[in-house]
Amino acid sequence: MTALSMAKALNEGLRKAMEADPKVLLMGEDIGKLGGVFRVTDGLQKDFGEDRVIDTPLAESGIIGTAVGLAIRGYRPVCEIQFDGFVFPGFDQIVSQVAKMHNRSAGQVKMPITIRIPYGGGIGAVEHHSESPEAYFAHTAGLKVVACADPSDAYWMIQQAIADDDPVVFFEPKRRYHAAKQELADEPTPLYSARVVRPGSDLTLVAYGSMLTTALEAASVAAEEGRELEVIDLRSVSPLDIPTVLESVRRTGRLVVVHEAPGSFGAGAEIAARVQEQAFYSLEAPVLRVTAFDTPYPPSRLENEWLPNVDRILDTVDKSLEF
Amino acid sequence: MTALSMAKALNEGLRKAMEADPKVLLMGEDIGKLGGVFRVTDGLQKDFGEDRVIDTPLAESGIIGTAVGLAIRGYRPVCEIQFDGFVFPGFDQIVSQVAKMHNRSAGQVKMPITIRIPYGGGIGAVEHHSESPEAYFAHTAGLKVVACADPSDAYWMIQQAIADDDPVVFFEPKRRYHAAKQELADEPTPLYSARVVRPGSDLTLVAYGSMLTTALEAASVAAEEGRELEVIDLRSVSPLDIPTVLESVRRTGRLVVVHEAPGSFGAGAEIAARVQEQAFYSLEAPVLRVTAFDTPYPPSRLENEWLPNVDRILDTVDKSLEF
Amino acid sequence: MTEHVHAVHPEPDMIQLLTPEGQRVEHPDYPLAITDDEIAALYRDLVLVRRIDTEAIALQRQGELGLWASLLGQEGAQIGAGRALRPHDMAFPSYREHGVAWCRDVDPLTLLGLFRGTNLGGFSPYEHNFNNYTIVIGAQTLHATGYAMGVVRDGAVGTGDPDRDTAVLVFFGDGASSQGDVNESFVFSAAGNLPVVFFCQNNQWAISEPVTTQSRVPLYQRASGFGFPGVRVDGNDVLACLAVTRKALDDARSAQGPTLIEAFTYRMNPHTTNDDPRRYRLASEAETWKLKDPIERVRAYLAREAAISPDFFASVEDESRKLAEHIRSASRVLPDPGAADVFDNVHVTMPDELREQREEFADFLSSLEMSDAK
Amino acid sequence: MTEHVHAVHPEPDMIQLLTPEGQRVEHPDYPLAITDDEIAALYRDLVLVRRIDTEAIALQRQGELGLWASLLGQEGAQIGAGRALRPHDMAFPSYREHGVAWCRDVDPLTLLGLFRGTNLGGFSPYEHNFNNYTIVIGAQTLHATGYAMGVVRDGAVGTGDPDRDTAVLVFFGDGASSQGDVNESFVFSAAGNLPVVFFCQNNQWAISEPVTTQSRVPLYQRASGFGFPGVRVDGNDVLACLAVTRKALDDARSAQGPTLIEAFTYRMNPHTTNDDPRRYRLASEAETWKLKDPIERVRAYLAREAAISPDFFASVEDESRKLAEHIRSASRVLPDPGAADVFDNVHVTMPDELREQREEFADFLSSLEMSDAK
Ligand SMILES: Cc1ncc(C[n+]2csc(CCOP(=O)(O)OP(=O)(O)O)c2C)c(N)n1
Ligand SMILES: Cc1ncc(C[n+]2csc(CCOP(=O)(O)OP(=O)(O)O)c2C)c(N)n1
Ligand SMILES: [Mg+2]
Ligand SMILES: [Mg+2]
Repeated sequence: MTALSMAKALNEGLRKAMEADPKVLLMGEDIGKLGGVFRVTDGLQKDFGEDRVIDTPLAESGIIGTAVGLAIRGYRPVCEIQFDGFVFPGFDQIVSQVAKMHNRSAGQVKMPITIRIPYGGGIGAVEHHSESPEAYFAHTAGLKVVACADPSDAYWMIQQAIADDDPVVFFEPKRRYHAAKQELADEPTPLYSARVVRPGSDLTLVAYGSMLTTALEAASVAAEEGRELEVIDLRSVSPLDIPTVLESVRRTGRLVVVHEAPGSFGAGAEIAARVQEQAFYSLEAPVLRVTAFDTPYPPSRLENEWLPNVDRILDTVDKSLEF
Repeated sequence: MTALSMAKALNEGLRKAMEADPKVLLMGEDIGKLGGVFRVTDGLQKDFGEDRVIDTPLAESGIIGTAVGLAIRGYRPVCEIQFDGFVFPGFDQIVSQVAKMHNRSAGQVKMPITIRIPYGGGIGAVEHHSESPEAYFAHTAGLKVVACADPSDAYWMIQQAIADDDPVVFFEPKRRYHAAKQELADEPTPLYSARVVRPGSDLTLVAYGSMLTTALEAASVAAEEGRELEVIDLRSVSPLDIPTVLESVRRTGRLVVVHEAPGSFGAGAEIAARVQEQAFYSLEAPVLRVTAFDTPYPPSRLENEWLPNVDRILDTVDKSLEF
Repeated sequence: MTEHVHAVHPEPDMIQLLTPEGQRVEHPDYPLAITDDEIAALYRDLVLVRRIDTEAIALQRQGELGLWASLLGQEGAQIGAGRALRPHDMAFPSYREHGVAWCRDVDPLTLLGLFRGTNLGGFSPYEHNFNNYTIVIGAQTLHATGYAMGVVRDGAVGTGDPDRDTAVLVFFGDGASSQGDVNESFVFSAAGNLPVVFFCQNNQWAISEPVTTQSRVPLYQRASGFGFPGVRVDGNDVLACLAVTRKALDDARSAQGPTLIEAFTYRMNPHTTNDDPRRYRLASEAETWKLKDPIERVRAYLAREAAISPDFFASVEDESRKLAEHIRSASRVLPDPGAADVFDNVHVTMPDELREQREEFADFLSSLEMSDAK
Repeated sequence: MTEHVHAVHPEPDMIQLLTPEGQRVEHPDYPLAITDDEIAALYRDLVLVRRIDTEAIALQRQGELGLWASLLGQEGAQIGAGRALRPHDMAFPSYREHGVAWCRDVDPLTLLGLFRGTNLGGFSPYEHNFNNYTIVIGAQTLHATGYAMGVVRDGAVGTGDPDRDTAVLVFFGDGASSQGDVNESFVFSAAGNLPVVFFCQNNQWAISEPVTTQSRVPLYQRASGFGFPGVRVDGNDVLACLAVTRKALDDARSAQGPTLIEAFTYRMNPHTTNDDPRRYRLASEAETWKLKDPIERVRAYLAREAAISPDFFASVEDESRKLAEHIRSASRVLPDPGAADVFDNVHVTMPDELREQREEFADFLSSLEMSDAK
């Protein structure tokens, strides 16, 4: 089997999902002939037709709202939001309809909608093209929120998300789309489970999406200095697989959480809050977070410094170890 | 001086703000002749005219988006969102424009916009009328987020929010609008400071908005059982006055945070994360949270049980004290 | 029957087939072949849904419901539109369409749970092809549009097979016409030539705001700028609403695309039982509209011009009374929700962390019951 | 000058005052009194903004800019609209209005920061009454509408005083017409009879989507359903764009309310420098539009029919070259942002917690500099 980029792996995953179930539809802006601005849907309209790969009018509330109607009619829409910052015009339909319709109807209506969001920075883009809005969705009951971190997982996770009868907000780290290629695993990991990607005994490093690579890089550097960091790919932001994190923290006694979104009220806060509650006596240092700062995304010339990076992770790891 | 309800206190505060600055405008649905569905703007259109108290078309994105334009023109719009659940159609304008315009323009444009949101449950309402969406805004850099908890504070805080050159999302606990009356204090507390409302030595209880009353009730009951809870009214959710919380926690060693919003990825998580980081060795028990559950707001017949209440707070206090 | 038809037409741009005085008028574009028995059946619908409304208001006053959104004055629009539907058509209501629910055979009690606070809607849209109420203004117009996209993909328009071709009917108000979602639904429907009919009940008010706050031109005109037809119908004329909606649904089913119908009517009651309209409108306005009552004109027509059985009105009255009793007694025993109702339908597959919360909540509820029992 | 005017009019619903061949035509509703010198000045604008565009694309290729959104083909629309503004009018661009910025005397270098990634816009809208670029599609239409509400409240419309009466001009694309925000801005503007002019550059494409994905009827028709006039103008005809926008702005200033202008034009280049239009459109389309080039027709007119100085074209060419050099050299020295740029303008009053983060970041940046220096 050949190695694939994440963009290509997602493309293959979408293709598999469409082949498996004729009710699966893709909808979004520029996903047809163009194949999406990142080419994730490349060739799919050609192969599945304009009825199943739909270039919609330019309106995100319209995309999500019509997906809700399609779901009521029995379809499984996969909506592409072109860039993270453009999910907000569709926020109302996501929070008040997608997340709540199943519950409103006492379970009679299913919302098997997948909302794909290329997210995060590091690609030198202009404003609104580098956001990490996962916490908004994680704080919304009724939604599941996941992020893929490597091509193989991307391939499997997108299929699992589409097959899930619940709505899933699916974050794709856009700066990894065309980064390292990888062969696809034969089997998927369960969608809502975290996974230990690198074992270690000195400290637990939790990351997801784009930050997994950065966390692994930091762990390599730390290893050279004799520190064994255990790296966990969270994969699902909501629900949180806290048991896997706790199991690790009980061994290492230390936890650092890394994410691209600004820190305050971000996903890292929830992880810290749960872990300190459930592993109070195991912690030898407070849970620390390495995140972006509490500012709007900066001009791209500064993004590499502003985003969590290996240096800042290692600084924080030191802080934890020296606590 | 006579005692006022919170609704009336806000009404007086708005009046004062409009008298103080002719650039202050109110805009929203049904805020004119009707005086708002909660009568908070009662009589203001009559006194200040239709140009300053504007019944807008029924469109929240339109309300916030035009407020942005008015702010660019030098006005200070105060937008009323009729109910918490209806802020989401305006979410994009809040997150991508209100929060970011000052920064985008390198500080050249100010956004002195106040977004008033009657929030929270306990009033027997139907879906979308009892939400507590503060964490979404607190996680958005560029916004300040506050909640008033009693009439006097409401009176002062609304004036301070309007006078602030930064955008403020102002949460009003609607179930307290017509609850206990109170005389107005002579002086305001600084807008972004927490305040110790009831001193105590055994445990710190942090709450804001509607939950302050509930927390105080819990503290009274606990006192009967010989436990002295220190109750802090957070007042500002973002920025967080963590120093005041830390000062208390360093004395009591225990912290319980209470809010109406579902717990996961809520404001309590951030407080817990910061406190465990900054007062690690002072904590004798993990920071615990009493919040709503991670579900959509329930049918109102169950809201009193679903919402944090005195019983659940006391249970959690016990858990902390017995830890 | 044609002798009853007169050619008077008060407002040139508004379709009317039955005057407030109960006279049939003809409109060239909307011929309506209808028997007196069918008109009598519509009369029965009108009376019964008004009775449901009256009872619900009474229940609210007695504290049995938390809230009620009255349809008084809008019965003609809702019964006309609702009776134009075929069983396999799909309807998307907002929160005031109790009359449409009636036409879809939804038990009135089913509607009460939401207003009593025992559920959030809680019924299956598939059972009667009638979606749960939508409270966020305008959101349902996009759902209807998406549903219509599905209908097209299912090959269920323009086949000529009446059992297959399917239309979608969506309800919203004059206030809702200002929402982005409603206008986006126009965009999507026009661009996709979708089988959806937009039924706007312009009841002149959005809570306290008159329709002039939303628009300075008649709302039906909105459609043309999006590239599909709009029509204004006398919303207090059940026959006109029936004829106009029927034609629009026919067009939709036969792949002619969307139509916007503006039903010109009046909200006779407060916005909801919480509202106080004395603050913002004159009682005389309602007095004027009372003269255009949607039921009175049908009664007048039937009484004067139709060959119906002499005890018809009495039998409808009787049925209405029985319906009222049923609602009164049954509503009080609507089951209160329990922990299961709060947690079990958040997701299809419940995450473990939520399962733990569910147990916590169930324990808490039973601890309350225990202390109640003490 | 009237001898140059011919009565040919290719598309009945599109205002054109200068044919692609460079012939003046007259339109009864849009008389344009303009001298040849003024036309020559427009020519200069057109050439210079095209040159800015060309240079920016080159800078992007060289890695000096991260991205550029080209206005090629839309110069006529932008210069026509931009030159219709009076100094105290306010303009709200989207992200492609480099030509309008030029008319507002915004230094081209000011625009580059956003595309280079050194700032997010970073200029004062008050200096030239030109707002920062808005990237979220359609959002700026509401800002313009709100600004116009402020203008009305300031008593700055309909006074008859040309130095006081103020109009607002907002730019958006064909794709943007589908956004809820744009339609809500139509609602608010019509209901408030606001002094705002909506200038939609229909360049036929929203990235890869043809305008037919958004609408099946011409976009200018959208306005009528909201209750205000819409007009389609040849967007490659600078004279028509000038005349039509001037009239609309005049109407706005004199309290006649909003107008929607659809400038029918073509995006000759890829959507941005990131885009690959070969995937979705034929090169032949651009070839056809090339025949309607907005600059060529003005050049043809001036060369053939106007009394301009013989070295006019050469002097514009010279100016253009100098402008290009200025841009090339100055853009490379645009200052990189520092910690201050990231933190200092998040709020007017910086919270303490952010101040701490600012220090942390500044320390981090200087630690990098130190390690760079090693
Ligand atoms: C998005 C949103 N904003 C505000 C509200 C509050 N609200 C409920 S009904 C209503 C007025 C609706 O008027 P209209 O659309 O004319 O329908 P009607 O109630 O007259 O049937 C408002 C503002 C809401 N439900 N949803
Ligand atoms: C809300 C939002 N959704 C998506 C995008 C991504 N996007 C940028 S430009 C564009 C197409 C815009 O087309 P149009 O309005 O015709 O303007 P043009 O680029 O042709 O000038 C899209 C989809 C965006 N910027 N904002
Ligand atoms: Mg209405
Ligand atoms: Mg375009």
